[in-house]
Amino acid sequence: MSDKNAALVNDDIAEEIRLELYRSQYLIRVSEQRAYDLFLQNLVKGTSHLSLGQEAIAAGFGVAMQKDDKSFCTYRGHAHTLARGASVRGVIGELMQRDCGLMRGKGGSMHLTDVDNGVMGSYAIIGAHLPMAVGSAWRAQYLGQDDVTTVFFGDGTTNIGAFHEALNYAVVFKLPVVFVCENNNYMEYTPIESITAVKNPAADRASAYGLESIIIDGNDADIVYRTAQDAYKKAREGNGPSLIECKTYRHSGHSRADPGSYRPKGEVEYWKENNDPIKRYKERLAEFLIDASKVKKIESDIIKEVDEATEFAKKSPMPPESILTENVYSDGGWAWRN
Amino acid sequence: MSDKNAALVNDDIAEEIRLELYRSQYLIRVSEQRAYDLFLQNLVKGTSHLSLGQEAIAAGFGVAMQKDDKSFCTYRGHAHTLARGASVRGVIGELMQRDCGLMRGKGGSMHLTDVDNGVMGSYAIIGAHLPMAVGSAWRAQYLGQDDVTTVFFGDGTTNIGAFHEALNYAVVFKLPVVFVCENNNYMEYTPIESITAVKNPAADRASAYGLESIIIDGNDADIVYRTAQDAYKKAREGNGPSLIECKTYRHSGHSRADPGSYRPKGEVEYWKENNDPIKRYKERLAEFLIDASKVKKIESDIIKEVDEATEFAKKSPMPPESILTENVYSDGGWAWRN
Amino acid sequence: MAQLTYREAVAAAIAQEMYRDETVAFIGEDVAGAGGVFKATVGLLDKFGPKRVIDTPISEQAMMGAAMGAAMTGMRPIVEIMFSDFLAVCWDFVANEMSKSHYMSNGQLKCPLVVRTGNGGGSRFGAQHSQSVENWAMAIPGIKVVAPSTPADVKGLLAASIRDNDPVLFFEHKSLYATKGEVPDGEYIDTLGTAKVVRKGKDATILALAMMVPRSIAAADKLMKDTGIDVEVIDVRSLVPLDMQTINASVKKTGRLFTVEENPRLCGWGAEIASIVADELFWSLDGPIVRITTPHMPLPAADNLEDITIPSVDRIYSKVKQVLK
Amino acid sequence: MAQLTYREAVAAAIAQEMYRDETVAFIGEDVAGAGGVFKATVGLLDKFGPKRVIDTPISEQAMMGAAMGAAMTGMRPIVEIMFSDFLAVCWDFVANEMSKSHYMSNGQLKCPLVVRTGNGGGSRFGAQHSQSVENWAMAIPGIKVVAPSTPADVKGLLAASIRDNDPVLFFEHKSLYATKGEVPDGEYIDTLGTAKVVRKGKDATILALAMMVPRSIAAADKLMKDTGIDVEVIDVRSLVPLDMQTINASVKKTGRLFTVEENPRLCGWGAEIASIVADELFWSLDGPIVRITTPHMPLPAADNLEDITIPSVDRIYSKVKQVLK
Ligand SMILES: Cc1ncc(C[n+]2csc(CCOP(=O)(O)OP(=O)(O)O)c2C)c(N)n1
Ligand SMILES: Cc1ncc(C[n+]2csc(CCOP(=O)(O)OP(=O)(O)O)c2C)c(N)n1
Ligand SMILES: [Mg+2]
Ligand SMILES: [Mg+2]
Repeated sequence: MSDKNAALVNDDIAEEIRLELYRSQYLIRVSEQRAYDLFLQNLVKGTSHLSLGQEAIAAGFGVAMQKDDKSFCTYRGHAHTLARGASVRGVIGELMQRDCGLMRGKGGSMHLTDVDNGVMGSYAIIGAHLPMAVGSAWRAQYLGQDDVTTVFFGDGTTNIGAFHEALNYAVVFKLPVVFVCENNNYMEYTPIESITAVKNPAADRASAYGLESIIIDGNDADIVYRTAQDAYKKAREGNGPSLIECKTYRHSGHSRADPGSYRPKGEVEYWKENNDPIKRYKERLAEFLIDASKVKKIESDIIKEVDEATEFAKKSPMPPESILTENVYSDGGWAWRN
Repeated sequence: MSDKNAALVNDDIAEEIRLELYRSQYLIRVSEQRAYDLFLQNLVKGTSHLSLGQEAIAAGFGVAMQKDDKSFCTYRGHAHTLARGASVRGVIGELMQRDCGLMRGKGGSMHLTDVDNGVMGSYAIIGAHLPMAVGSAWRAQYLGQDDVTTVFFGDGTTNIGAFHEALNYAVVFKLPVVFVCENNNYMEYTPIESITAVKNPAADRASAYGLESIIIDGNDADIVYRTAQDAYKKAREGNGPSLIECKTYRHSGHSRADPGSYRPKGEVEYWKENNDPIKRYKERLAEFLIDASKVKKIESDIIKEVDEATEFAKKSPMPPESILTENVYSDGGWAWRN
Repeated sequence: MAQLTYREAVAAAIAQEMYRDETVAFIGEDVAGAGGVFKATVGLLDKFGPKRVIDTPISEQAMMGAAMGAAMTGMRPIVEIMFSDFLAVCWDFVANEMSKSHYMSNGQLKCPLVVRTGNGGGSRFGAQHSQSVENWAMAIPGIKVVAPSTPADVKGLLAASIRDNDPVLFFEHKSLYATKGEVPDGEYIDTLGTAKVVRKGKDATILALAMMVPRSIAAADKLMKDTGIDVEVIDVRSLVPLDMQTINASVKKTGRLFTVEENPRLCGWGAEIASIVADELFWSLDGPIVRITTPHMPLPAADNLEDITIPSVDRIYSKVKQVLK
Repeated sequence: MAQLTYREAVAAAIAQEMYRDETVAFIGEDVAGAGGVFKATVGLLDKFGPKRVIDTPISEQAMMGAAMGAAMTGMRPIVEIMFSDFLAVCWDFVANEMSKSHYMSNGQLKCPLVVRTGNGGGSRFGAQHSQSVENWAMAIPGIKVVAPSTPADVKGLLAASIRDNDPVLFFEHKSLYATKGEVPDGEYIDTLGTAKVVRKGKDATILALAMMVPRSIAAADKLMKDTGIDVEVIDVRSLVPLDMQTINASVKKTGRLFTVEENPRLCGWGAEIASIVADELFWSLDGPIVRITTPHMPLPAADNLEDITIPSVDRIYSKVKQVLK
């Protein structure tokens, strides 16, 4: 943090960080909207789960991470993958299941992986990646490496057994892992409060693992960023895991197939109007008197980048049949017999 | 509760209930000691997990239950099965895998089942029976039956995913089920505090399900009985589940194979000397001026019953080969093809 | 007879049984208010109310255990596991609990319940949402395993599964939900453990299940048209109980057997049946039994790759033609 | 060469690899302080300390996930699942995660880890602690599956599994832990995917795994002595990769094949191999392939019942004799 910015009006976030938080959110927003458009053109096959409305969380944590930190995502993981610096071509290409995709179309939209950028995969069976993140953190502790592992998951995920096992295990061994619950109020189509014993599905359970109960406004990128920094500091200092519940809302349906009609009338509109993380953050930038032309430039650069990536992906061929049988086993092939 | 006893010195437990609590504890003690002797004679095959030292819990809940209540046990379930009124012959016979056993030797010591007495099975994969108990309670609620389901499990079981899922589910649907954690300080050979994020593995997690945190002295049958009554009343009145952590200690090893040498020197002796539930309860009976001859009679009747059951089981043949293939499917047979 | 889709037949069977028997109740994730992610249970909540049609948390172990505990004590629950891949998170309840409690208790406990689940590929959902895992289930003694291919079979076999006194794993194929077919009106119950000859033929027998059935019929029709090879196609329908009489009778007649399996190759149901037929009809076979399967690998997401991974009409056609040349 | 028990060979292999490679660490329930419930890892805590030999909570999903996450990021963890029956509570990690992440990520992620587990019957532990589930594992693409029958194979194959870059499920047979055998001194590594002819013969081939190997050898010796029938016995050792060359070469020579499987009958590894051999050696077989298996049922607890359920020396002997009469 630069001295200049530390002194800023009751605030300690540097301008360049602020711009980076905006850039990241805006990139996610434009990419997800593009993904949505590509569905409509039937260019995204299979399913797809967007983070529209939840951008501040991926961005806040992403910006707070160090390059060598690790992250584990869900099927709703485009945002977190982009936030780590994955190429837009790679992400959009994978959604379109093209050869230029991050996994050359073999994984698809639910399994985005970009190991070079610390994205250790996206997982589509609820809960499974929480223990994996615990394992990554164990490795850091064991090998004396100072990276921290972050795992993102939804409110609905707090009711599955693996959540409980992962939290307990992480605390018992004091591992450098940060559990981030994105509470968007819905588990698919079912309101989370109707199937959860407590009001705050993650935070109200923190005490069951001896952890502090942390609830934040997940639509304020500054708050997310600061909270992330605190958790990473704690983890890097050897003080173990954190569990953070971020309140947010998704603008689109649960997945491609979902029009979202189970939501009360006006709910989506309310959130879009009054609590859109991007709108809010753009106002924040103005409040801190950040040069509007810088913001404009970020936006136009991103639109250009996403446009270019889209065109590139559209021209990219489908994956060649030759890769079908590659990488079943680590020898590169698929032979199970001689 | 009789009026006479309700008036007794600051206490509300009737003499006949007290005697029943003693009888049940004593029956478990003698039967488990007998099981141990039968191991040594190599007449109990396979494995076996004794409840020596933990008798007050099975007895306290067992006496508080109604005849049509249901219970689900673990592999350490001889005590809970006897406490529901299962025949001693049936239990000892099953440990010896004889034809007179509760399941004619097909299940063995870890799976005692006595549906006629409400014992809906004993389960040996940690945690699995908690959701089953939830299901039994759902059935009571659904069909408008007023029985309550009790599920017994150990401290170690609180760290497995099924525990978490079962508790949340039971609370969400407000089901008449009572979760009883017998905290005997050890998960097999590992001290529970070394692998658990909180001090009281069940009670410190109650709040994660919006439940009251309840910890009791599990070696005081009166306290267990009273707590059970409260929980059953709550459940029967439609006010949902309870989670009760009973502090206790097992005198023997974890299982047949275990000499228990991982325990600090003197620990077992300490508990046997100073906190044996049977000793304590016998003193309690004296304190309440209950006729010693009645107690003597209970003891001698039980010894006789267990002796007879042992002799009966010893003479019982091994199960006939003809039953091997019975009851794989509900048509009574094992045919998977025509 | 009404024309119903495969997905409508699911709801029809459940409704038929819920009207008949008040101990039947249905639980699952997003199954009530939303009618299921595959819309196979739309309308049930309206018909039977929230007491009998219940949205659950994401807690597959709790759901399976709840179904089991209820079944043991007097209900006939149906539980939906949204994608069959998720059976892995509650496999203990299938492999160790509901399949064994009847036996371990020497018949004291019964588990009359149905686990419905969306199975199979073709939707470009990738490796964790596309598997065919009916062979996992077949390997577990004590359960029954059913996988229908038509709307009529869905209705009749699902009704029979609900009435059955054993736990039944009922595999619905995701890629068949939109298909249509005639379904008998009124109360309709089929019989578990019966295979069906769905195309008569004399030169070879094809065994298929679920989505592989229409593909095998199409391949057989094309073989007839192009080459005159006349293939009998059997829809196995139920892996446990297994109708070996129908299968053996056909192979005895044709002398040649092909299995068409969507599961990855190793330890598929086709291996089991091939090992039985190769033993019992050793002297009747005119050539080796040929298994046409998904290779032993995870499923890729990309459509062009998925299409060459799962047995297609073309692959079935070409393989049979090449073998019987 | 030293005489070691099967259980000592487990500890020896782990120690050998932990000395060599500091990224190898070992987790499990009661494995450190107590040396495991089967005492197969006694001494490791003393040798390598609590950082590398770790007692875990009863959290099989967390353990498997932890192993996987560590493996992906640079370690070579070994995780013990106490009884193989308990794989069902963490099956998702086997079936959907560690087996697929390499493929789904197009090779970006690797999971070099070993899951050791106590498998098999004979201990009168009943239906939930006695199963042979190697066939569950064989049905999952993307993992390797090993099941040794001798102390030497335990050491060599476990070391090879730890060095392997794929996830390996390593099935140790509970009833073999106390058996003794010669084990090569010093560093010893065997090769996955290699079957072994453990008894030469010319009249028929028996394939066996784990506890079924000594039983098959004993049956073969008795057959030779009583009847002059000369049976070749092959210890399959590794189901994935599968050494079909050794198997096919033997069957080509003998013309007859028996499989001896401890898993319940349906979809066992024997069905898979039988389906391969019946296809590839159709014209070399002199008679049907015979599978000798545990029937398709849960295991009973009583010793007299368990003994007639799992294939015994007598049953193998009688069946082979009757078939080859
Ligand atoms: C074990 C398992 N059960 C069910 C599903 C189906 N499913 C996919 S996403 C989802 C809802 C998850 O809700 P939440 O955790 O709140 O995440 P969100 O989608 O809201 O980001 C469900 C039930 C699954 N993928 N895995
Ligand atoms: C899923 C599973 N993991 C491990 C085991 C092995 N095991 C049997 S008993 C036990 C310890 C259980 O401890 P606790 O819950 O405290 O019960 P206690 O034996 O003390 O009564 C373990 C780990 C098992 N049976 N199931
Ligand atoms: Mg959500
Ligand atoms: Mg304990």
